[in-house]
Amino acid sequence: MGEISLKLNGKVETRDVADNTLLVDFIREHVGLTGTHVGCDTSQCGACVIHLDGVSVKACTILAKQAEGADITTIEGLANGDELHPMQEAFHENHGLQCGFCTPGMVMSAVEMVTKNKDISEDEIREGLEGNICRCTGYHNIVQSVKAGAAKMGGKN
Amino acid sequence: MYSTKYVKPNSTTEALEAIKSLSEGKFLAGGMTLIPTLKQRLASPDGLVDISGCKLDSIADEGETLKIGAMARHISVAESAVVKMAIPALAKLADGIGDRQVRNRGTLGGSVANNDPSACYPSAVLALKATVHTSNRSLAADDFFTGMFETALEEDEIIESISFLKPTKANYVKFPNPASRYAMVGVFVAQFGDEVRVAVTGAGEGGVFRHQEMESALSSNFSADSLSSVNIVSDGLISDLHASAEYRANLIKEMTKRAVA
Amino acid sequence: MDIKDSYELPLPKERIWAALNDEEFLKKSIPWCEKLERRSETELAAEVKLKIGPMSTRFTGSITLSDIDPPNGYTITGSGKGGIAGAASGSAKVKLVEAKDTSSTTLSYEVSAQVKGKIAQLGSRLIQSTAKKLSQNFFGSFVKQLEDMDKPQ
Amino acid sequence: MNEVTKIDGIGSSVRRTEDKKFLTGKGKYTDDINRPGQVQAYFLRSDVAHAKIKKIDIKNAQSAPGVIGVFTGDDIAADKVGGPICGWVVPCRDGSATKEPPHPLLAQGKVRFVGDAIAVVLAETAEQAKSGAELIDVDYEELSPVVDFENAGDGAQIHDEVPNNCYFDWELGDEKATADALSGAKKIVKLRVRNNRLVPNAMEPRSALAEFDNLDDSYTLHTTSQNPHLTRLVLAAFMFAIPESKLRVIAPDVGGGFGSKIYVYIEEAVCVWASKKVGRPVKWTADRTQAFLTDCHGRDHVNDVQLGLDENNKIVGLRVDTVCNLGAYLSAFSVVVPTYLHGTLLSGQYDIPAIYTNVKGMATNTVNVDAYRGAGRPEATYLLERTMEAAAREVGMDPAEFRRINFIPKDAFPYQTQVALQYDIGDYEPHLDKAMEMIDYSNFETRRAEAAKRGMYRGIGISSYIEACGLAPSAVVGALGGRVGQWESASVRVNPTGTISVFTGSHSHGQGHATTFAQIVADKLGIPMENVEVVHGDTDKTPFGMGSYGSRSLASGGSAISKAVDKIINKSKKIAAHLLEASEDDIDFKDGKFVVGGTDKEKAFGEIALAAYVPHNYPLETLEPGLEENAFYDPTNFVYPSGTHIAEVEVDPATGVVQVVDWAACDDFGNLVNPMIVEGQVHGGIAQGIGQALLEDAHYDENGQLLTASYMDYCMPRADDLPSFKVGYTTTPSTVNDLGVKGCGEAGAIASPPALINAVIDALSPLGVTDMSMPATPQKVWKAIQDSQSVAAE
Repeated sequence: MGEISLKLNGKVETRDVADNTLLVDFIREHVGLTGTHVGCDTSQCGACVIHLDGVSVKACTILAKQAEGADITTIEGLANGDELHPMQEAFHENHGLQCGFCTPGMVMSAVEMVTKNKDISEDEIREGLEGNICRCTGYHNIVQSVKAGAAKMGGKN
Repeated sequence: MYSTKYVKPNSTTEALEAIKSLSEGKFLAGGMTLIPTLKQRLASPDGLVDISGCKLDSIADEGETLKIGAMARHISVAESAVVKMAIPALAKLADGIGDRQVRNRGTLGGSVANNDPSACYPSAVLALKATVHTSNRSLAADDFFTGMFETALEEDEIIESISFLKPTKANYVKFPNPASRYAMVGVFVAQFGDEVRVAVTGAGEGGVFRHQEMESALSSNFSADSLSSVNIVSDGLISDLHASAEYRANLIKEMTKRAVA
Repeated sequence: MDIKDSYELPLPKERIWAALNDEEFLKKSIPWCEKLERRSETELAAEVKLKIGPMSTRFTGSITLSDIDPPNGYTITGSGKGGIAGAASGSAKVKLVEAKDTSSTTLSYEVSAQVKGKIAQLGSRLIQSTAKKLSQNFFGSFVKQLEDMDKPQ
Repeated sequence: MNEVTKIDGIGSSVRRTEDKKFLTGKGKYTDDINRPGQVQAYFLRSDVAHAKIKKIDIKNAQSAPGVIGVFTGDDIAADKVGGPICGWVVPCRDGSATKEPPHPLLAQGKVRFVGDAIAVVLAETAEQAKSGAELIDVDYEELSPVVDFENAGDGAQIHDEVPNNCYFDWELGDEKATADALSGAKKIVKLRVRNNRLVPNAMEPRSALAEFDNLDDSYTLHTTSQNPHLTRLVLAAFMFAIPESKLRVIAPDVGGGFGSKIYVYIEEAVCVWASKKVGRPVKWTADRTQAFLTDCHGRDHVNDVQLGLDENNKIVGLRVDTVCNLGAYLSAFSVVVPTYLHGTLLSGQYDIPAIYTNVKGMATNTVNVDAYRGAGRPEATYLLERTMEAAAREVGMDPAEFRRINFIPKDAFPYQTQVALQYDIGDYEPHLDKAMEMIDYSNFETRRAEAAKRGMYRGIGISSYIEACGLAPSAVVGALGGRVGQWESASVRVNPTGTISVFTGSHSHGQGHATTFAQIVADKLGIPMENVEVVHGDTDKTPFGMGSYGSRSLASGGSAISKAVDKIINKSKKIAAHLLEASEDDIDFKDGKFVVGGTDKEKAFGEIALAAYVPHNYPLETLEPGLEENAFYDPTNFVYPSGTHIAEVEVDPATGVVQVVDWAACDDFGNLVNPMIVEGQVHGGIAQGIGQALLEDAHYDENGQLLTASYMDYCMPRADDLPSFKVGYTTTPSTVNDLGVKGCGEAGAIASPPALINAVIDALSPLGVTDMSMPATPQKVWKAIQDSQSVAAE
């Protein structure tokens, strides 16, 4: 056990956790933000993708202790109050989600991908989503959503 | 995950002390293999020594060699201007490991120390005549990998950095396992003047290996055509659900052809 | 699964047969064997800590000898439970064939392995390679011990 | 994306009202819910496929840290709790009934597959429960495992009640007429195809949270279900023998189902039972490995097909002999999937004068097999469309033309097939033509030649499918062995200010019901969509309903809503007539207003609603106040979506990699309520079909160990495996329901596998390859090329 402290969606969260606590459990169980999901146990589905110090990571494959002092954004921290992030907006406009379970991870991956490469191509989007599995959409509309999100975020493609 | 103790030292010296104080401690680098294993309860170390605070993530062009710190994340290697200039094939390899989240966390040292038979990096280490610098010695790549998941590393030894010899020409081509996206076959070809080294990962039962026949064929004529007459034997190649040894043998030749094309 | 190999040893058949039935010999040959105790003529209790990459699991079980045909060979079977990891068993048919001039003996083996539970569910890509590696380790160190003993002290 | 044709109403691609909560992380899935004092459950599962249990020692587990209780099958038996039931059975050829062995909640005496639950451990934390389970010692006497279902009859008997491991041996059609037709045929095309075993893999793993309230002896269960009312019915009536009123089942946001969340699983029942036993809420969530081991799998058929043709290449008869794997226990709909949802579809889009089929359902030591997206219809379509393609090749006809001459003509509807179904309406040539146009079929050979220059083999493949969905007339279902009705319910409540609450028996787990259903109501009442709220998934709030599966929500659930709205309109007219002092017959309802015909006297819908709840000026002597109506809609027939999908692929002969380079889907779903949502359903279905055809395969080894139990070895389709899809429509509105709608949820998964495999075979046909099994993995394709070359060399 030991105390950890990190910034989660702009707010400092300090908790006593066991050393073997996964970051995703810290977020879901200790802080109670359940938008970050767990869909597999081999670090492949991407339902738990969050941003840690600005880069996308799978929260199921990091110990909470490893994130001591980090600045974390989860799906709950993406919108600006009632105003959706352009990528969230794009997923809504383009029907980029169905059951919604993979959606938080998809959106978080997409945001990072586009932040790094605003003029992203369809092939690059498909490759960039390698770590996120969706069973509902066949990815067609997710790819359209990311494209549209990139345009909203200033991309030219 | 079984309960365990987490420590994060600030130097390799402290890390080595920490590991000695544990009966069955494990170094934690990027954790991309170790943490999934722990989650499945397939190991129960009494402590994890996180070496991410040990300042082992530098990337430096040292003239003949390119030196990369063990804790350099795949993404850093993939995006490094220094790496792209010195050994672009190495940046390409790093850019194709796992998915973007794995690349954002996984490290060179972690991958090389684990020596998973399907990992990408060991092929680069072997083909690029790398030297593995550990906390107490330097090892030539040819002496470092000793078998599937096995290396010359001792339990209380840390990889600090790896120096890759800059080749005249190099390329890495991988055929991913369709499910796991690990290398089902990955071939790293490096040319150093008249010498060519071909390292194959994903395919050998004993882990990464050099392919002498292809090396000599390419040394005399660095072209895809020169490989046509090389017979790739399937003995000693991995056979699993996804690919038989024979199919892997075919992929080894095909990926090598693509690497030199 | 098709794992087989053979070794030619410059030793008489009886000598090797004796070693095949010597628990100290076996203990040193079984990779990562932590405990081996004889329970009967044909059964030994065993504890092995198997390490494959990051995985490290203790298997407790037994070694049994069957199809015993002195001094020509037997089947040696190791099976153990690894708790949450599942269970594993491996069986090697061992044959000893002496050369006509009795100057050497060929030890050949054929292994079949089976895994259950989590290690089968998560590690299928490694089953074949691991079984082969463990077989090679076992027979390799068995043979090496024999060779070492035979060297002049 | 289709153009917006009409604001908010039927036919408009309205953006989904449910999106925002999912996009901001506010969705509430079962595992997101916690209760004070809850304990965590962990199930100890068998790691052997077939064994007698000699002894279970739970002593050490009981005293482990944090452990609250450890229970086994004996504890369940002592409380006389029943197990899951089979919801539909069929008669056997010899007149006997389907063999229905018991399925205990926790193993009693025997385990029958890897993953069979032996004990449950309840502890303060999930990790403690797991640690407790590690301390349970089970002593097995291992029995020979039965894995190969084709030869399961020769294996060790799995259940005392199931001789030869055969649950049923069923037939449909006229065997003699078919034999006669085949013996008189000019040509008989024979094919043996295998439908590979799949794991549904909804991204949300199953989860349950059960609580017991000892004040009124009642339970509440949150669970990942596609049909909470059926779950309640089965749990209350068949397992616990309690009144339904004592059990509330809530299926909150559910992260995908695809069939796998239709059934009541043992885990949720055990959680309910244990919540009373320990007096605390009990929660369980599967990890992905458990999902692989214990969620019902799909498909797993082998079909032997004989198709007879006359001298004009017209089909004269079809015989199909099928063996299917149903796994260790009979799951709820496992029997109907390979029989009435499969055999009845064998006529496809074709006029076939004689059909006979026989299906044997086998027990094996693998997890249960049941409905997975399409459920029986993909298997029927696959065998038929593979055979059609093979037949076209054998007689040297273009596969499209061969289909065309065998289509049921447009003027032949309603068309009575030889396998029980009567298609109400259809028109098959337009979707074939349109799909061919969409993919530029006529110029395909140019593209093939261009690819050949690059060293690639390019191929094209067609699949013209039909499905029967919108489950469906209760009388028919009952006559065929179904044990439940197949109607759907709706309750429409007009609130005093004119806003609407719709309570549906359907359940949405990604399909967008909240939007589509609101569109229907808004359209019919002429009110804005935001005034309509859709409530589903809670047995305390919604009327008894059958849930969502079999592409039935819109055709059945939507129709029930439509009927309830009609009742609202009728009653409103009466109120309006009173308020406007006119005769009810003179009232017209248009654009949300009740108007006296030929006058400018009118009342808005909101005014009527207010009058109904504030009945100061109201015909109380003839009309009840309030404005709320129920409807139960039982369709008179299935609905029959059909369509043509065409796949184009390129095969790299050096590696065997198949790349899907183009896809055209043209479907006839009747009228579309929300084209955007429909298109999303088509995309998802195609992706699952491509997954089946190229990537996915659940593999048990000869000992019954599941070797593909994680995403490391079970290949899920990812974004870079798939192309973008071209989607188009033709429209013949269903005659069965007022909305003229069919179903679209399963079509993509039904249509796509044969299109893809036909394309792969077409690509490799220059090499002499004539067969390819699913999934067409790189290794398999490469091997087929190697084998064809060695044959050519001989």
